[in-house]
Amino acid sequence: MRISTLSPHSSRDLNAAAAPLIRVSEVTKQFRLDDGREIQALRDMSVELGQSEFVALLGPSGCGKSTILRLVASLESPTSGLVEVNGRPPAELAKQHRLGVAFQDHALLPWLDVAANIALPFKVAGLPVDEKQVSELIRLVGLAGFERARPKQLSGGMRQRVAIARALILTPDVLLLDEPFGALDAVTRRQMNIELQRIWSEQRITTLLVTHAVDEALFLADRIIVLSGRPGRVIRTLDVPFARPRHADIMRSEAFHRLCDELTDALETPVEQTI
Amino acid sequence: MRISTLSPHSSRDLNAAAAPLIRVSEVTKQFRLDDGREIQALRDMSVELGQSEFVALLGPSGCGKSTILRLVASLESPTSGLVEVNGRPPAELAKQHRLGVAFQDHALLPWLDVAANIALPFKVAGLPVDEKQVSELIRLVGLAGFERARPKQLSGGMRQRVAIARALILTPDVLLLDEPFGALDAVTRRQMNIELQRIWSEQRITTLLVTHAVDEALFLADRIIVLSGRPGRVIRTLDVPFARPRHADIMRSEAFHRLCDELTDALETPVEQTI
Amino acid sequence: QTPAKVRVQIGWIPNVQYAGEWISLERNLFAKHGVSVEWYPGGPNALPAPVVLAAGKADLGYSTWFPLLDAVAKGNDLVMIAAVFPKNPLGIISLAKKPILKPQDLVGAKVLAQGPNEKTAIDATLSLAGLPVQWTQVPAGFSPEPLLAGEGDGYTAFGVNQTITLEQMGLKWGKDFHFVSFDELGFRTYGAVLMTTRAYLEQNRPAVIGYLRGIIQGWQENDKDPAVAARLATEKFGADFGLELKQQIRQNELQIPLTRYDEQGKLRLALDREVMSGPMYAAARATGRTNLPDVDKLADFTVVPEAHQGL
Amino acid sequence: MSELQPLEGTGVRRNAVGSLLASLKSLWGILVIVLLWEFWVTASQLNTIVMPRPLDVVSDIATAPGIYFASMAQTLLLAMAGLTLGMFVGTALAILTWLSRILAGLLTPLGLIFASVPVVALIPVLARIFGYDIRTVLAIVVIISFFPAFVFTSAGLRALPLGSDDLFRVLGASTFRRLWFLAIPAAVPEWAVALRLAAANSILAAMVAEFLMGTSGLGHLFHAARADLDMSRALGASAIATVISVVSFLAASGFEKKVRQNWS
Amino acid sequence: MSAMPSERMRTTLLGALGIGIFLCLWEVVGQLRLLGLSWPPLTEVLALLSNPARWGLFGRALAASLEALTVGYLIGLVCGIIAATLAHLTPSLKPGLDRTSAFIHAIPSIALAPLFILFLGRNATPAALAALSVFFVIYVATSSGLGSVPRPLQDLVQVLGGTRLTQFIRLDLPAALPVLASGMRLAAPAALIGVIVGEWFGAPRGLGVLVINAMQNFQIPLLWSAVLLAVLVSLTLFGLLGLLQHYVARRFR
Ligand SMILES: Nc1ncnc2c1ncn2[C@@H]1O[C@H](COP(=O)(O)OP(=O)(O)OP(=O)(O)O)[C@@H](O)[C@H]1O
Ligand SMILES: Nc1ncnc2c1ncn2[C@@H]1O[C@H](COP(=O)(O)OP(=O)(O)OP(=O)(O)O)[C@@H](O)[C@H]1O
Ligand SMILES: [Mg+2]
Ligand SMILES: [Mg+2]
Repeated sequence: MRISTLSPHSSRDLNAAAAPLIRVSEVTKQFRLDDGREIQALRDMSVELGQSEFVALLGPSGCGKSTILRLVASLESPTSGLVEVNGRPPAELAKQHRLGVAFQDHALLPWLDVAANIALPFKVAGLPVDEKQVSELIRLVGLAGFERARPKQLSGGMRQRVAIARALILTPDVLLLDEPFGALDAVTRRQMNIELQRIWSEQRITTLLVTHAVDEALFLADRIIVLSGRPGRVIRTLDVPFARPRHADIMRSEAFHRLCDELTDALETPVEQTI
Repeated sequence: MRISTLSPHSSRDLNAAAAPLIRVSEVTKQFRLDDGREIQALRDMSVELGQSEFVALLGPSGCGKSTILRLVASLESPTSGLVEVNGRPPAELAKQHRLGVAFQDHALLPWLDVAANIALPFKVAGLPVDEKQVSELIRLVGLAGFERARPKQLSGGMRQRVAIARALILTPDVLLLDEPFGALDAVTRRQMNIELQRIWSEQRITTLLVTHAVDEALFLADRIIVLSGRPGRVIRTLDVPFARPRHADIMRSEAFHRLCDELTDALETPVEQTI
Repeated sequence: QTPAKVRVQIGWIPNVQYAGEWISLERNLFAKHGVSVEWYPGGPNALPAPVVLAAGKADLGYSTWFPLLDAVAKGNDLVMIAAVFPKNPLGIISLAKKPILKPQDLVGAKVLAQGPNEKTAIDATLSLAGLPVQWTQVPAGFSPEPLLAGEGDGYTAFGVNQTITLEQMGLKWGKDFHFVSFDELGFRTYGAVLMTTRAYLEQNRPAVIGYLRGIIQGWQENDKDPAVAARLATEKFGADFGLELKQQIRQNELQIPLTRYDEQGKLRLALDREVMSGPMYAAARATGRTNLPDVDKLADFTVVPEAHQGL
Repeated sequence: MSELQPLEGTGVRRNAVGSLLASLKSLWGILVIVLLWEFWVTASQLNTIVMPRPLDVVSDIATAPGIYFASMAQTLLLAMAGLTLGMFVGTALAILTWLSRILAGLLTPLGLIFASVPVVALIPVLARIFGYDIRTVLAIVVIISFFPAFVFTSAGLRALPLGSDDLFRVLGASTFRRLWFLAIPAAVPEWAVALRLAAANSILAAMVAEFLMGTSGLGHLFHAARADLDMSRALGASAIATVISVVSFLAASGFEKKVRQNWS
Repeated sequence: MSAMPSERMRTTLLGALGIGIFLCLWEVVGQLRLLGLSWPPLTEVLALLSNPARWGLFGRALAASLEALTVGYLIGLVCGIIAATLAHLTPSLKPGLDRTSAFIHAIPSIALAPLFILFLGRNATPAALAALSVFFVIYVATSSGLGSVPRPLQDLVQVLGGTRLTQFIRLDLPAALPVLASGMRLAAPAALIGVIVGEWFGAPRGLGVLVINAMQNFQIPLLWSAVLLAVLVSLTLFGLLGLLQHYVARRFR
């Protein structure tokens, strides 16, 4: 199923770690507000992800990061331009249950408890629930003991961790993570980063991660894309030079700090901000 | 209205920058899950905030930080122990419209647009809406042009900024902020920090801030309280030594980095984590 | 002198059944006799006149005769003063292949009957005839179809209504179908009994007399041309009830003989003490009503003759 | 009404008084209505053929419990059967229209027609189709119950928790699984509202239908008693219908409350 | 979920097709007398309805029923909202009001109608029964809507120091509007049923009067015409209120 064709015309083949699995090309996305005004969320945006590549998106609030993820997840369609996964419309990926997504707003089902929320993708895919894997993931995100708790009985960070576990449960082919660790304290976040790194190294899931933490992006990603303020455009692309597997220690290295500063500077480019 | 009595028996008077305005003393809070199990969110927790003091709460996910805020906001009542504001039950503060709160989940009214959501506290207090102040705050949180947009048309970070503006609009006596900048990128977050600092310096609102960012806590707070994992207890209290007004430059200082590391170490104390 | 106002609760919808009223109203006959009439429609589920009288919401009222007996038994001081239909049009329709013409024909029959009143009538008819009360009730509505479909041998109906439906369907009376009234089967009742409270009658006798004179003249006029009252009912007084002129004319034709007390057709509206105390009381007893008042207490036999005298 | 509050505070001490007052707290409205009734009948000296007193009605029920019970059992049974069937058909139709655009297009307007038909106007027609007996009564109750089930379930199937629709799309949920794991659970609270409305109405609809054509049941008891001007019995039948209707309404309310707690 | 114009068109077409099939079936069943004389062909009913000689009759009946419907609906709506609001704002009254409204609703209309005829009058009875049905539906819908505010939003207004009244105006009411709109929609047929039953018990005119008398006199086309008119009235109201419901749901959810 994972055949991907290498496009000879792509200008980004060099950046891609492998043949592009996900292609967002020349996409513009406009939204209309109630008062009739158009918001341009993305303008001529192009991003490509190769097979098994881990790409992080950085950018100011409201620049269209979530919109890119939603385009790849086929939850939005572009106003103009093309989104493809494996040369096919992105909706097919979802239909084959090969997509794992953690939304910015968690989207837990209020009537299911933690274990059932995490097991939901199995049920939706019509697969038998792998109870062992569910409890393994619950342990991994530090929610052991809360299997029977319902979303409203969890803290903000705990809910987010349920959403992460749910995104991982089916070992998807493509993983889309929208600020998955935003509500976590630094320590828990670090643990989660390390776990995600481990899982990724084992399964090499093609991953698109939206994050606000530069160090997180550097620690996890193969490539980092920095977006401008709205309308979002790519203003900087960085191939992360650290070899894998990466140990948490690299975060203390000189090179790491230098790249951190570099990206932070890139993010601080004055923002256009038109509606 | 701001008479506060100094309790001679309080053991924390020395820490408090002024007479305790908010007193959480020996509070234990238990929740019951559906399966009948008890969760102890807080155990024998005591916190005091003096008049015009800015206190930051740090602690692992699920340790009870939001619960403390909800107790002070009189949204929960303690299983045992006492919560007082100005020597009176905390509900009175809310009744007098002297409380500003930004919740972790934003809690925007879906049927109101940005401007109306921010103006809501005026309406609830039965005051005429100060349109100038509303648009001033919209500008301050970087949402100019989105006055008429409704919450579902905003990005995650934009929603959070609406919630912050709403918490500030009435220039309250007490401000409770639950990870108000969690969904913001580093740059926007820094801007917001600086703005909050400025507002606080002008109005000296007694503030309790929950955050996961150690640097944010150090930059903003007079005092930082570090909590243990669940059940939450105070494991470390730090009086922040930086003079006010603080400039963003202090974040690059040696002392700042040292305190940062110190707090991070404190946070990394192994966690008990019983349910 | 202003005419006395009389409030009348009629017992059914305002159709040609009240031909006397309509003609009298149309030709101002009531006014001539010093009364002004305000009437209220009845209908399938409307309150029976005794209840409306008991509540003081009308002065005169028409109903069948059993509700009057029941109301009196429950302590209402009501008086019966006239009967528009000395012969009750309620009866049984049957088809030629198995006609029901005498009480014996009812034994073991399947009869399509609408409600509790019809059931009581058949039970009482059989017991009055000294026959075993053996028959089957088949619940039915107001369509003759089940009868035609053979779901029952007989169908309780009004001789002035459902018979017309059958005629309109092309069936011939006496050939394709038969009708026999309960009166003919021995179960005697009056139809459209006029009643009032004793107190009203005592205090407003002239008004009651005036009203009676009005309808007597109205009914007399009706004899001349059945179409007049039918047209009045369809187009004026019952215009909101969707009546059909042809049907109303036919109904009027059929009902006129029933308003006559004898073959000469003279003594309209008058009550007959002998009939009441005899067969009608027997019929009432057969329905299980035991505690019957004295006839002279129940009815005032002097009002109608007094009305006739002045004409 | 306002004097009930202070009383309540003092009454808590003694258990019996306390529970009496607790039930007063929810029953005062009914009590007021019954007292007004009694007072009004006494004051205006109405004859029993117009309006009996509450006590007449109660004593009539007490003297002929057998008749009442038989009628009640019949009506209750019919109402329950009709309710079950109607809720089932309404829910099924709502689900069908959710499942298929084509069916939705074809069936929604028809569902709306049926839902908006003043059913009582159809009684004569239905009676012809189903016969003058309990089958028509059953059909009426089915249609009456169908209505809220269809309307509320349709709405509930679309009232999804924030973001959950997106979630199911990225999980690649088949239509059937989206229905089973998302839409149906999400519709349960609204479905419970439908049940609440329909439960109360089913008894009343059965009663009206029996009144017009039945040969048994509370509606018929009412009809027959009214024909005999026996208003105590007629109102007795109504009172029984009222009580079972209220009880089924309250039972359904309890169910809805429970559902709401567990569903948010 | 955005409905494209073409998609909306398709739904409309399908809907028209569905209704068309239904009407054809009606005609066929009627023509072939599959359900007997009581089910006339559609064309026969339409012929009666379009007969100008009958327009006066139908017009007066329609006007009477519509007037009773409007009056009853508005009274029931206002009373229902007021009662639900009262119950919501004064929790000590709520259990009592809940029971009372359930109780009033549970009194069979066939028992109430005769009393109303006597003591409210023949003209007011249909409206009164309609008001009762509407009251109940609106009461249930409004109280369940008022209680449907998500917890976080309640918390918000509480910490802003909102009184019960502000919470009601700013939060409960807007949140209740979608459910209230569903209730209003549901109440339209309920109101019409109230009117028709009310008219059965001796009203001077109205669609219900036509229905019951046509039934008694076996005037089948007339019966169906009256039923059809009633359905049209109900469907129109249902449709219009459906638009309202749609708008409110989009605006307040
Ligand atoms: N449904 C919508 N209707 C109208 N505008 C929308 C809609 N969704 C997003 N937008 C607009 O598109 C822009 C980009 O939104 P998006 O959610 O992609 O931002 P983001 O980069 O994820 O921001 P954040 O970091 O704050 O989550 C924003 O200006 C937002 O207002
Ligand atoms: N309503 C509730 N019912 C049951 N348990 C609850 C409830 N609210 C909170 N808890 C539990 O109380 C504990 C503390 O929750 P709280 O929301 O205060 O954490 P927190 O410190 O804010 O965490 P985070 O940083 O993840 O937001 C958690 O274990 C949570 O499961
Ligand atoms: Mg986003
Ligand atoms: Mg929290």
